[in-house]
Amino acid sequence: MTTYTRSDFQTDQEVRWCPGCGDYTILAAVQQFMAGMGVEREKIVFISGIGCSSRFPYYMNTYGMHSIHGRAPAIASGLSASRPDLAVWVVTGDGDALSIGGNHLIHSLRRNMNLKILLFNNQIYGLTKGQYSPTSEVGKATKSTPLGSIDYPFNPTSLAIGAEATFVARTIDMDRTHTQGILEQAHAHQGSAFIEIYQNCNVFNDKAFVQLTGKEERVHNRVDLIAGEKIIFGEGGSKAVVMRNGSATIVDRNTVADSEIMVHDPTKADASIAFALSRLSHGPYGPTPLGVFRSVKRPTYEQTMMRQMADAQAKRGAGDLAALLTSQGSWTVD
Amino acid sequence: MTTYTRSDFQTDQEVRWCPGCGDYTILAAVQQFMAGMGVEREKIVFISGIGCSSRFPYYMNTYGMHSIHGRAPAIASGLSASRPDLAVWVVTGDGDALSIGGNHLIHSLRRNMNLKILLFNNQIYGLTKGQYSPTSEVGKATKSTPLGSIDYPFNPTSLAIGAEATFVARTIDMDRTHTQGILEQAHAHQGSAFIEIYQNCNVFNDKAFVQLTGKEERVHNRVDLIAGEKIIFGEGGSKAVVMRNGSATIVDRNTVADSEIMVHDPTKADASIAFALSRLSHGPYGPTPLGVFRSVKRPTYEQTMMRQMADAQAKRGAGDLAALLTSQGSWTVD
Amino acid sequence: MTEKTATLDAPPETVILDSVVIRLAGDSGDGMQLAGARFTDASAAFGNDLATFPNFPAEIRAPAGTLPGVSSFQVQIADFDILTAGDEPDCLVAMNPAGLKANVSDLRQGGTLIVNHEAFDERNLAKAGYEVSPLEDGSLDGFRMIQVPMDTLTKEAVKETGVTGRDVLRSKNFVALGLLAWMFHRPTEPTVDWVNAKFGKKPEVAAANLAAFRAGHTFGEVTEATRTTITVKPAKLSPGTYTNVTGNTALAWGLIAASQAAKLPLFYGTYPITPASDILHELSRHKNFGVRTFQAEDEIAGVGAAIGAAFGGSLAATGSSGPGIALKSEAISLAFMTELPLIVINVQRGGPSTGLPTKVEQSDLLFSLFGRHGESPLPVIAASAPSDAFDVAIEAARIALKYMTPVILLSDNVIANGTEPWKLPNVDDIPDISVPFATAPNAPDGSYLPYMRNVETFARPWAIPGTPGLEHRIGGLEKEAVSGNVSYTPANHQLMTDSRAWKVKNIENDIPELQVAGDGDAEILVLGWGSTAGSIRSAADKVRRRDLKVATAHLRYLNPFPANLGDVLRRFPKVLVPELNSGQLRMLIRAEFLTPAEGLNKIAGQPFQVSEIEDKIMEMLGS
Amino acid sequence: MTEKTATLDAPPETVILDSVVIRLAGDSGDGMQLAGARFTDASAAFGNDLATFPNFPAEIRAPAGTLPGVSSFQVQIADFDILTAGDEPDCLVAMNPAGLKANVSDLRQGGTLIVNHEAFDERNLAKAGYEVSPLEDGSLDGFRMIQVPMDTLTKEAVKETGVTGRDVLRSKNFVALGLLAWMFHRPTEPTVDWVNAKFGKKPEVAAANLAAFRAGHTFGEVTEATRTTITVKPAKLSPGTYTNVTGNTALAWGLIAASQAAKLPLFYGTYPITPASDILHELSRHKNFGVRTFQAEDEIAGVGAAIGAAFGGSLAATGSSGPGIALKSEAISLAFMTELPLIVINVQRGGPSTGLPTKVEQSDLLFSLFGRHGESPLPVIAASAPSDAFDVAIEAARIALKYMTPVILLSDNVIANGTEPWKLPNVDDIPDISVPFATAPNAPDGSYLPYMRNVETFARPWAIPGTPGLEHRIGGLEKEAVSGNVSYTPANHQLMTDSRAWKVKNIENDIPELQVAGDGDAEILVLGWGSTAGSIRSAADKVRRRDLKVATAHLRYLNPFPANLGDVLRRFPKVLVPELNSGQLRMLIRAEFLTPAEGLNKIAGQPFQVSEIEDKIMEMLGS
Ligand SMILES: Cc1ncc(C[n+]2csc(CCOP(=O)(O)OP(=O)(O)O)c2C)c(N)n1
Ligand SMILES: Cc1ncc(C[n+]2csc(CCOP(=O)(O)OP(=O)(O)O)c2C)c(N)n1
Ligand code: SF4
Ligand code: SF4
Ligand SMILES: [Mg+2]
Ligand SMILES: [Mg+2]
Repeated sequence: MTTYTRSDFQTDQEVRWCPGCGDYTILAAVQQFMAGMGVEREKIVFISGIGCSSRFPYYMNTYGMHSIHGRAPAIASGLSASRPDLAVWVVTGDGDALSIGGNHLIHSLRRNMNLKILLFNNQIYGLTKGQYSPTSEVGKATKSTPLGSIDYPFNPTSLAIGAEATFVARTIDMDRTHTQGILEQAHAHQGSAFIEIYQNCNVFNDKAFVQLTGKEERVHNRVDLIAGEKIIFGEGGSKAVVMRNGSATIVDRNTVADSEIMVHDPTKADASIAFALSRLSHGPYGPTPLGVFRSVKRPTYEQTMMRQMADAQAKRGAGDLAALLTSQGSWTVD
Repeated sequence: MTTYTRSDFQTDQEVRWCPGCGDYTILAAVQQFMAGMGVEREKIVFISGIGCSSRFPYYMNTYGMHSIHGRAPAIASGLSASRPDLAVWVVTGDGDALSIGGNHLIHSLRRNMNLKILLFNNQIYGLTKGQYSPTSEVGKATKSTPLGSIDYPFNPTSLAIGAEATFVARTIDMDRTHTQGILEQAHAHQGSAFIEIYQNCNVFNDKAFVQLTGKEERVHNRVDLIAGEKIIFGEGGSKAVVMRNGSATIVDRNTVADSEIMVHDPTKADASIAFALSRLSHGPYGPTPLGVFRSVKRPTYEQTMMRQMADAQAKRGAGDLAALLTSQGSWTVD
Repeated sequence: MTEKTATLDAPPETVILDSVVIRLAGDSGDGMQLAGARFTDASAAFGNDLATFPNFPAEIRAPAGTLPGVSSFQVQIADFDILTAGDEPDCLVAMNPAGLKANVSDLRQGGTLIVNHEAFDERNLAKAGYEVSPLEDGSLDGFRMIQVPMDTLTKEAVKETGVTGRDVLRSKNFVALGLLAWMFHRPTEPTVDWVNAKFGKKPEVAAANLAAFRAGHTFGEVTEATRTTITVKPAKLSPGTYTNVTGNTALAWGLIAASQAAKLPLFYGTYPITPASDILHELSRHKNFGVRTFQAEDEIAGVGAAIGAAFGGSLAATGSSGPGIALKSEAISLAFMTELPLIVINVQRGGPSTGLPTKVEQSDLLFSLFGRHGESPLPVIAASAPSDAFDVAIEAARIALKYMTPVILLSDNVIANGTEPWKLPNVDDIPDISVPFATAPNAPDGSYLPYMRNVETFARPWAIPGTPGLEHRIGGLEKEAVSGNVSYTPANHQLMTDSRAWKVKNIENDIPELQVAGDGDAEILVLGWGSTAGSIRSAADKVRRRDLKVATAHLRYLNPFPANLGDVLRRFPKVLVPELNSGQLRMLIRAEFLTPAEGLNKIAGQPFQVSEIEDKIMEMLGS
Repeated sequence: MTEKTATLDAPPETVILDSVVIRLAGDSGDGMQLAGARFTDASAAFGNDLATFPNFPAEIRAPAGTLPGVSSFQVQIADFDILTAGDEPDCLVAMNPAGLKANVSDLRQGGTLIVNHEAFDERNLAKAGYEVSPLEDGSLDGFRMIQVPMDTLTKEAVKETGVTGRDVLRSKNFVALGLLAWMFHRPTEPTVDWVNAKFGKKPEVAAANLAAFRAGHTFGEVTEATRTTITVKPAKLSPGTYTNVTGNTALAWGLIAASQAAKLPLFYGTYPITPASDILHELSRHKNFGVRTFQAEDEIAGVGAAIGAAFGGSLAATGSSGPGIALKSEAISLAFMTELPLIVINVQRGGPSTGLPTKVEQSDLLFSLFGRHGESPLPVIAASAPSDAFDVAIEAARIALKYMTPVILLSDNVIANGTEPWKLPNVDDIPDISVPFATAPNAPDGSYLPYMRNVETFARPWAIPGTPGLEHRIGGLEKEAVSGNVSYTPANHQLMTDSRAWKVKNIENDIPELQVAGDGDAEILVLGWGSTAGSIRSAADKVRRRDLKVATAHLRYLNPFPANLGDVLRRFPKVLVPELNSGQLRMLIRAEFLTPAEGLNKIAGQPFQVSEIEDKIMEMLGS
């Protein structure tokens, strides 16, 4: 196995994002992570759609395709199904993945395709210069909604869980260490890994995530989900999450017994718990969880397909074309 | 208001479903319900996609469109947004709504378009003669999966809840009374109502719902969700549903205190509870809830749009074309 | 077979014909397709040449007994080389009033009409829209009618087999089949063998079907009206092994053969749609050939997955029909821009919109050529008959791989579901169409240039993930020549546009010249493409039999055209282009060669009758 | 303005020209589009005729200072009726090395070059790929160079305004604008007024911009090199009220006007895409006109929603560019089959695939005509200039409503973002295009027949939900004539196919004849469509100024063609068709009229230079 440094994953293409864009930090985190991922560079493929975020493959010195708007999960599915030896990563935006590409996303999740899906959520269409997206908050004034958006937004983690995803996580551009930790777990996961990455678009939607990045704000709002640990946050750990009547509920820590506080376990088979956690916030407003919501085992599409092919070969032998042509009966003319 | 009977909603078109198809019963239930719905026939529109189920509009003596595969929610959204005075109903199948049309479905739900969406789930592609669908169980042998399907299926109610639906219910073709009750609640609901209707395709997927329709089986497996009532089912009410650590859990009723048994409340703001109930089964296997999972209030897309239009008119007056043309500045040549 | 007749008083009379057209018509539930297929197989085994035309009811289940529910199957058997399933049936089997009503107008005057008169009850007559029974009002007097009590015969026959209730009458089609076997001297073994093999696991069903078959046969033997039988001698087919194949099956097999010839695994990304679904069904059965089928969430994902597989080094294909191909348009454009090999199969059906899903049309030719935004010329090739779909699939793969381009392969509903005897190729003769992957850097500085074209074919190299040192990125934005980097430079865009166009146009030098059949000095050339081949050839043959001259040529390659097409067109004073569309090929040759071609156009969901083309030729010949 | 110069020693020299072409080029962040638009407005107010051509960097943000990040704006001002933004600039403003490098090759020999020399530091030079500064290596000797210390001037100027830090240099473009105002005698009031209005809520920004503007102006006054100024007299425009409008805005307004003229609410269902998004942006601002905009989840939903709205009785439109139109294809076919009125706007950009999103191309013409499966002819009309988009939008609506059909409206990137002075129509003169809804049964038996066609137009009636007694169902399956029930009958399919085709073809009788401009007895006709109108007319004018004869004609209607097109073509021995594609219109007229037309084709993402067309005409004239 070749040893890599981050620069092995950089390309000669000038990075074309606005100065200050959150995409830069994510790129750095991914490159850094890949250097230590333990997969040969030529075995890695990045497939993206269209959007600022989707320029990503051009900057990764791996195989890559900057495809068309919304279709990256479909293209990646075909690649991964036919080449299960590869590490296939998808980079997409909130418009690309959730608007035009929503269907491909949810289907790749339910199939448990072995794709690592990085959704750069900046709550805006960056590339087309600032229309609202399916994650923009109600009332948002944008180029296409001068009087404010009237669409209720998706909660991407809820949607993914509702679509039978086996791995669902959230991280944020500004915290590279956190991002790398999540990437690592996603890579280790067998099957689709859905990662929502909050990403600041400083040109069209600046400070959208300030509640999680602002020095003051983040203390109160960042809820770290850490497997095996109690879900506690806030100044001096003053807040806690408990499960009450099926709702994940925020309480003052000192109002509940320690044993009542939820211990985070993303591996629970029942998706209800991860779903409940995903409802703690609807967008980056108020206390908002970061980390892995759900991580469960289910056979991947690729594995099952390979097994079926192996079974077929075992039972019927390698395909014999001449035999196939006469398999529906034949007759001979002399 | 005209008074109607069921036959007022029948058309002169011969109904073209296979004898014994579950679609017949659903048609009868809908016609019966509409006769008493209290909406003038000409104000009702049925929009469908393509599939056996999507023939539905031809048999309803209302306005209707048998459109193209998967697009009914989109077409209906445009109709309803531009004509909020109409009662717009969507009829779709598990392939139509969840395969090709999955994206339009989830977007119409999050927007809370005022559409009543009837998803005839027969867990198969009927019209194209029997390929597996996104609700077919893993391992199902069909024309396109001779060795068994390898796609993990959606749970349509989970998906809808994850997509921010405000009204989510499930019913079954064989129980017309139940179906009519659900239709009634859907009609009363402001906004999108998503109704999964288990529908038997006796030609390509017969007895798929036998656990809920078989005389023996249904006793054990049909879990009725009734608002305000404890969730109890099974022979002599021997089973109950309790909420434990965020999971809806089935227990022997005699092992729990009555107070522990979940009282069904579909109006809870937090979607987690409805989601947890949706996880009780993954398809019609074992104990499976029927009824309304979720029913909450949120402004509809149409209402907000109308308000914005009224506001704009109030502020700026009715549009003045001549003024518009000079609104970016003008000069005069004499 | 003849020994059976020995038990009867008078020996049956046998008429020998050179060809016969038979049509079976009944309810979709009556098993007409099955009966037709069995008759066909028996005829093939007997040695006739033949061609079939199944005509399904539209996608939707129609109520039993109604006109929209009618399903029919037509077969022509002949002792010579025939090309179509024939125009007018000589013999029509009508299982019920609706089947009769929908088909009797096609039966030739004096033809034989076999009816299950027991199905002509009031209810069925009403469903078919008959006020009085046509069996009684004299309207069928012009035909030789044979009334067969098929219900009774069936019930009697299956009594002892253990089949009961509703299932009893399911064997009715075998009564009809047995009768036909008698009337047309068909061997019975193929049917018996088939039934035993097919229903091996349900012996009572096998027994019932065979009993019904025998009952029909016996009915023929003992009935006066059918004492006169007809036979068609075996055709002088060229020696070899034959099978009977539908176009969809042949196409699927062609893809498998291409995958072997290309030494690449086959990936088929698709979404079910009539009439293309059977390609998926067939391919999904052959996982042991290394075939991967991916039933995607929609057509866009189907082609998207195929593009991903192509990027990964598979022989990738996607298939659909009109509405689905429309959805794939944007992604095909991506495959064109990224210059990846991809086979796009369009099994044409009646359009526009959902149209007539089970009917035939050739109306997607211009759509194949121009159905994408921007300048995106693609090779387009079309199958002309069921068995031809096998060869065309291999040819599509060859072009796609050699030129690194998507290729559009046109079939249609007649090819897809029609059958013909196919002389099997020797699989060892299928040429190697493999192309090498790039494995090493192609730039002096040791880097990899994904758009450094092959100087001869203009194909770019194909470096697949997993190859160390050739990591590169492709995409839908305009690419800089050679480097493949994104480029918006005006001159580069012009160069790349021209290069892509040249690459496709140049394929004309790598395909066979167009062959002219018939009279080289004729006044008129009939030019066709696709499934009309048989009708056109047959029509020309008929014209020639009148001692008139006519030439025909059939285009497999619609883009680019064969290099000699212009010359061929100029050799004939008149050019007729019969098409099942409004004149799409005609428009192309008018535009390219300024040839004042005339059209014969039909958009009725049905193939040409041979006579329609014949009449038009005669008209143009002024005869 | 002249009074200011009185303070200087020598009066400035003023050269009077009939036209001048000016281009501003800099980084995307440098505000070139804004400065260009202000210069344009001032020139319009001054009374010049003018035309503009903005050239954006591609969709992606490029790093500051690099070539891909260059944004430019070209304007031609003239004292006569001009039609294009001009070929070569007479004056180029380069804000940085990249802006210079990307544009200087276009500057005419001897032209004026204004550079912000302070931006020519090592870093910026390197980013632009210069090894030595072009300001020093003599490479710019052929131009009249004026070096302006824009950074310093800006910093000085805004010192007192309260703007600080990064924001200071944002006013740099106003320095350039001020200098140009001086050099070309532009009135200053329009700019001052605009700044005050625009930045009313940020007075410090307004003050900074005005200070910078004045600083640039003053620099011009006091600098020797700019003592010679240039003026272009007002043009003799026909009397009326004018505004300056982009094609996208004019199109949006045209839709609003059409909605008023049709007495129907406007519904626009769409998904953002360059360069069509601005139509959505503009329409979304006018809810008080009863306009509903629906930003859908994708293009399919956008057109789907529009179809739903059309069914409900709105004037429905959908808009996109190539990739999005491709996605809409299947649904457009549904609108065609259901015969609903729908306007489909395609603002063409460089293709294929994602292509060159901010560049121009006319490569979607054949795609518009044939980009759907099945036989589905649609009316296609194209705008020829920014202001023409207004009229074309109304015309598209008229045809869609009168004939109950989708209509494809073609615009392109040059029209969409280019501007020209537009003499405003009197809104009361816009004709009524309303059509009555069906309100009563149209069958003798009191039922409603949704496919009972109007005998003149072949339009079917439009009964909208809410109308009692007219309940009916439509859909994508083939429809029975008159009743609209599903039908698979062969004869009906032929009839309906023919009826749909006839309906569209018959529109030729309801549109103006094609007008020929120039010399009716010329040897050559130049035939165009779309945004090339200006270049073609200008080229023809130049040819005629050489005392040679040439005629031009420009097609607004691409399907059906004007009824006299064949006659027009036959009147000229030679026909030239210049297109920004590979010859798509040319192919159509060759096919339809067998006219051996020649093409002039450019696919470089850029509009024609007038000289390119002129040269080709000259070549064909043998001159
Ligand atoms: C078929 C198609 N439709 C629309 C577009 C225009 N488009 C490009 S990117 C984009 C949205 C980008 O938003 P997002 O995915 O959130 O990415 P971001 O730029 O914010 O990173 C749109 C609408 C396109 N390129 N192709
Ligand atoms: C664009 C397009 N793709 C595919 C089809 C073919 N098709 C028609 S219906 C259908 C699926 C039907 O399944 P479902 O929605 O579950 O309806 P059902 O027939 O089971 O009621 C398919 C694949 C089509 N008509 N159009
Ligand atoms: S527009 Fe926003 S998302 Fe796009 S590159 Fe700029 S800052 Fe980043
Ligand atoms: S195929 Fe199945 S779903 Fe379709 S009509 Fe027949 S029974 Fe009903
Ligand atoms: Mg975004
Ligand atoms: Mg179904």
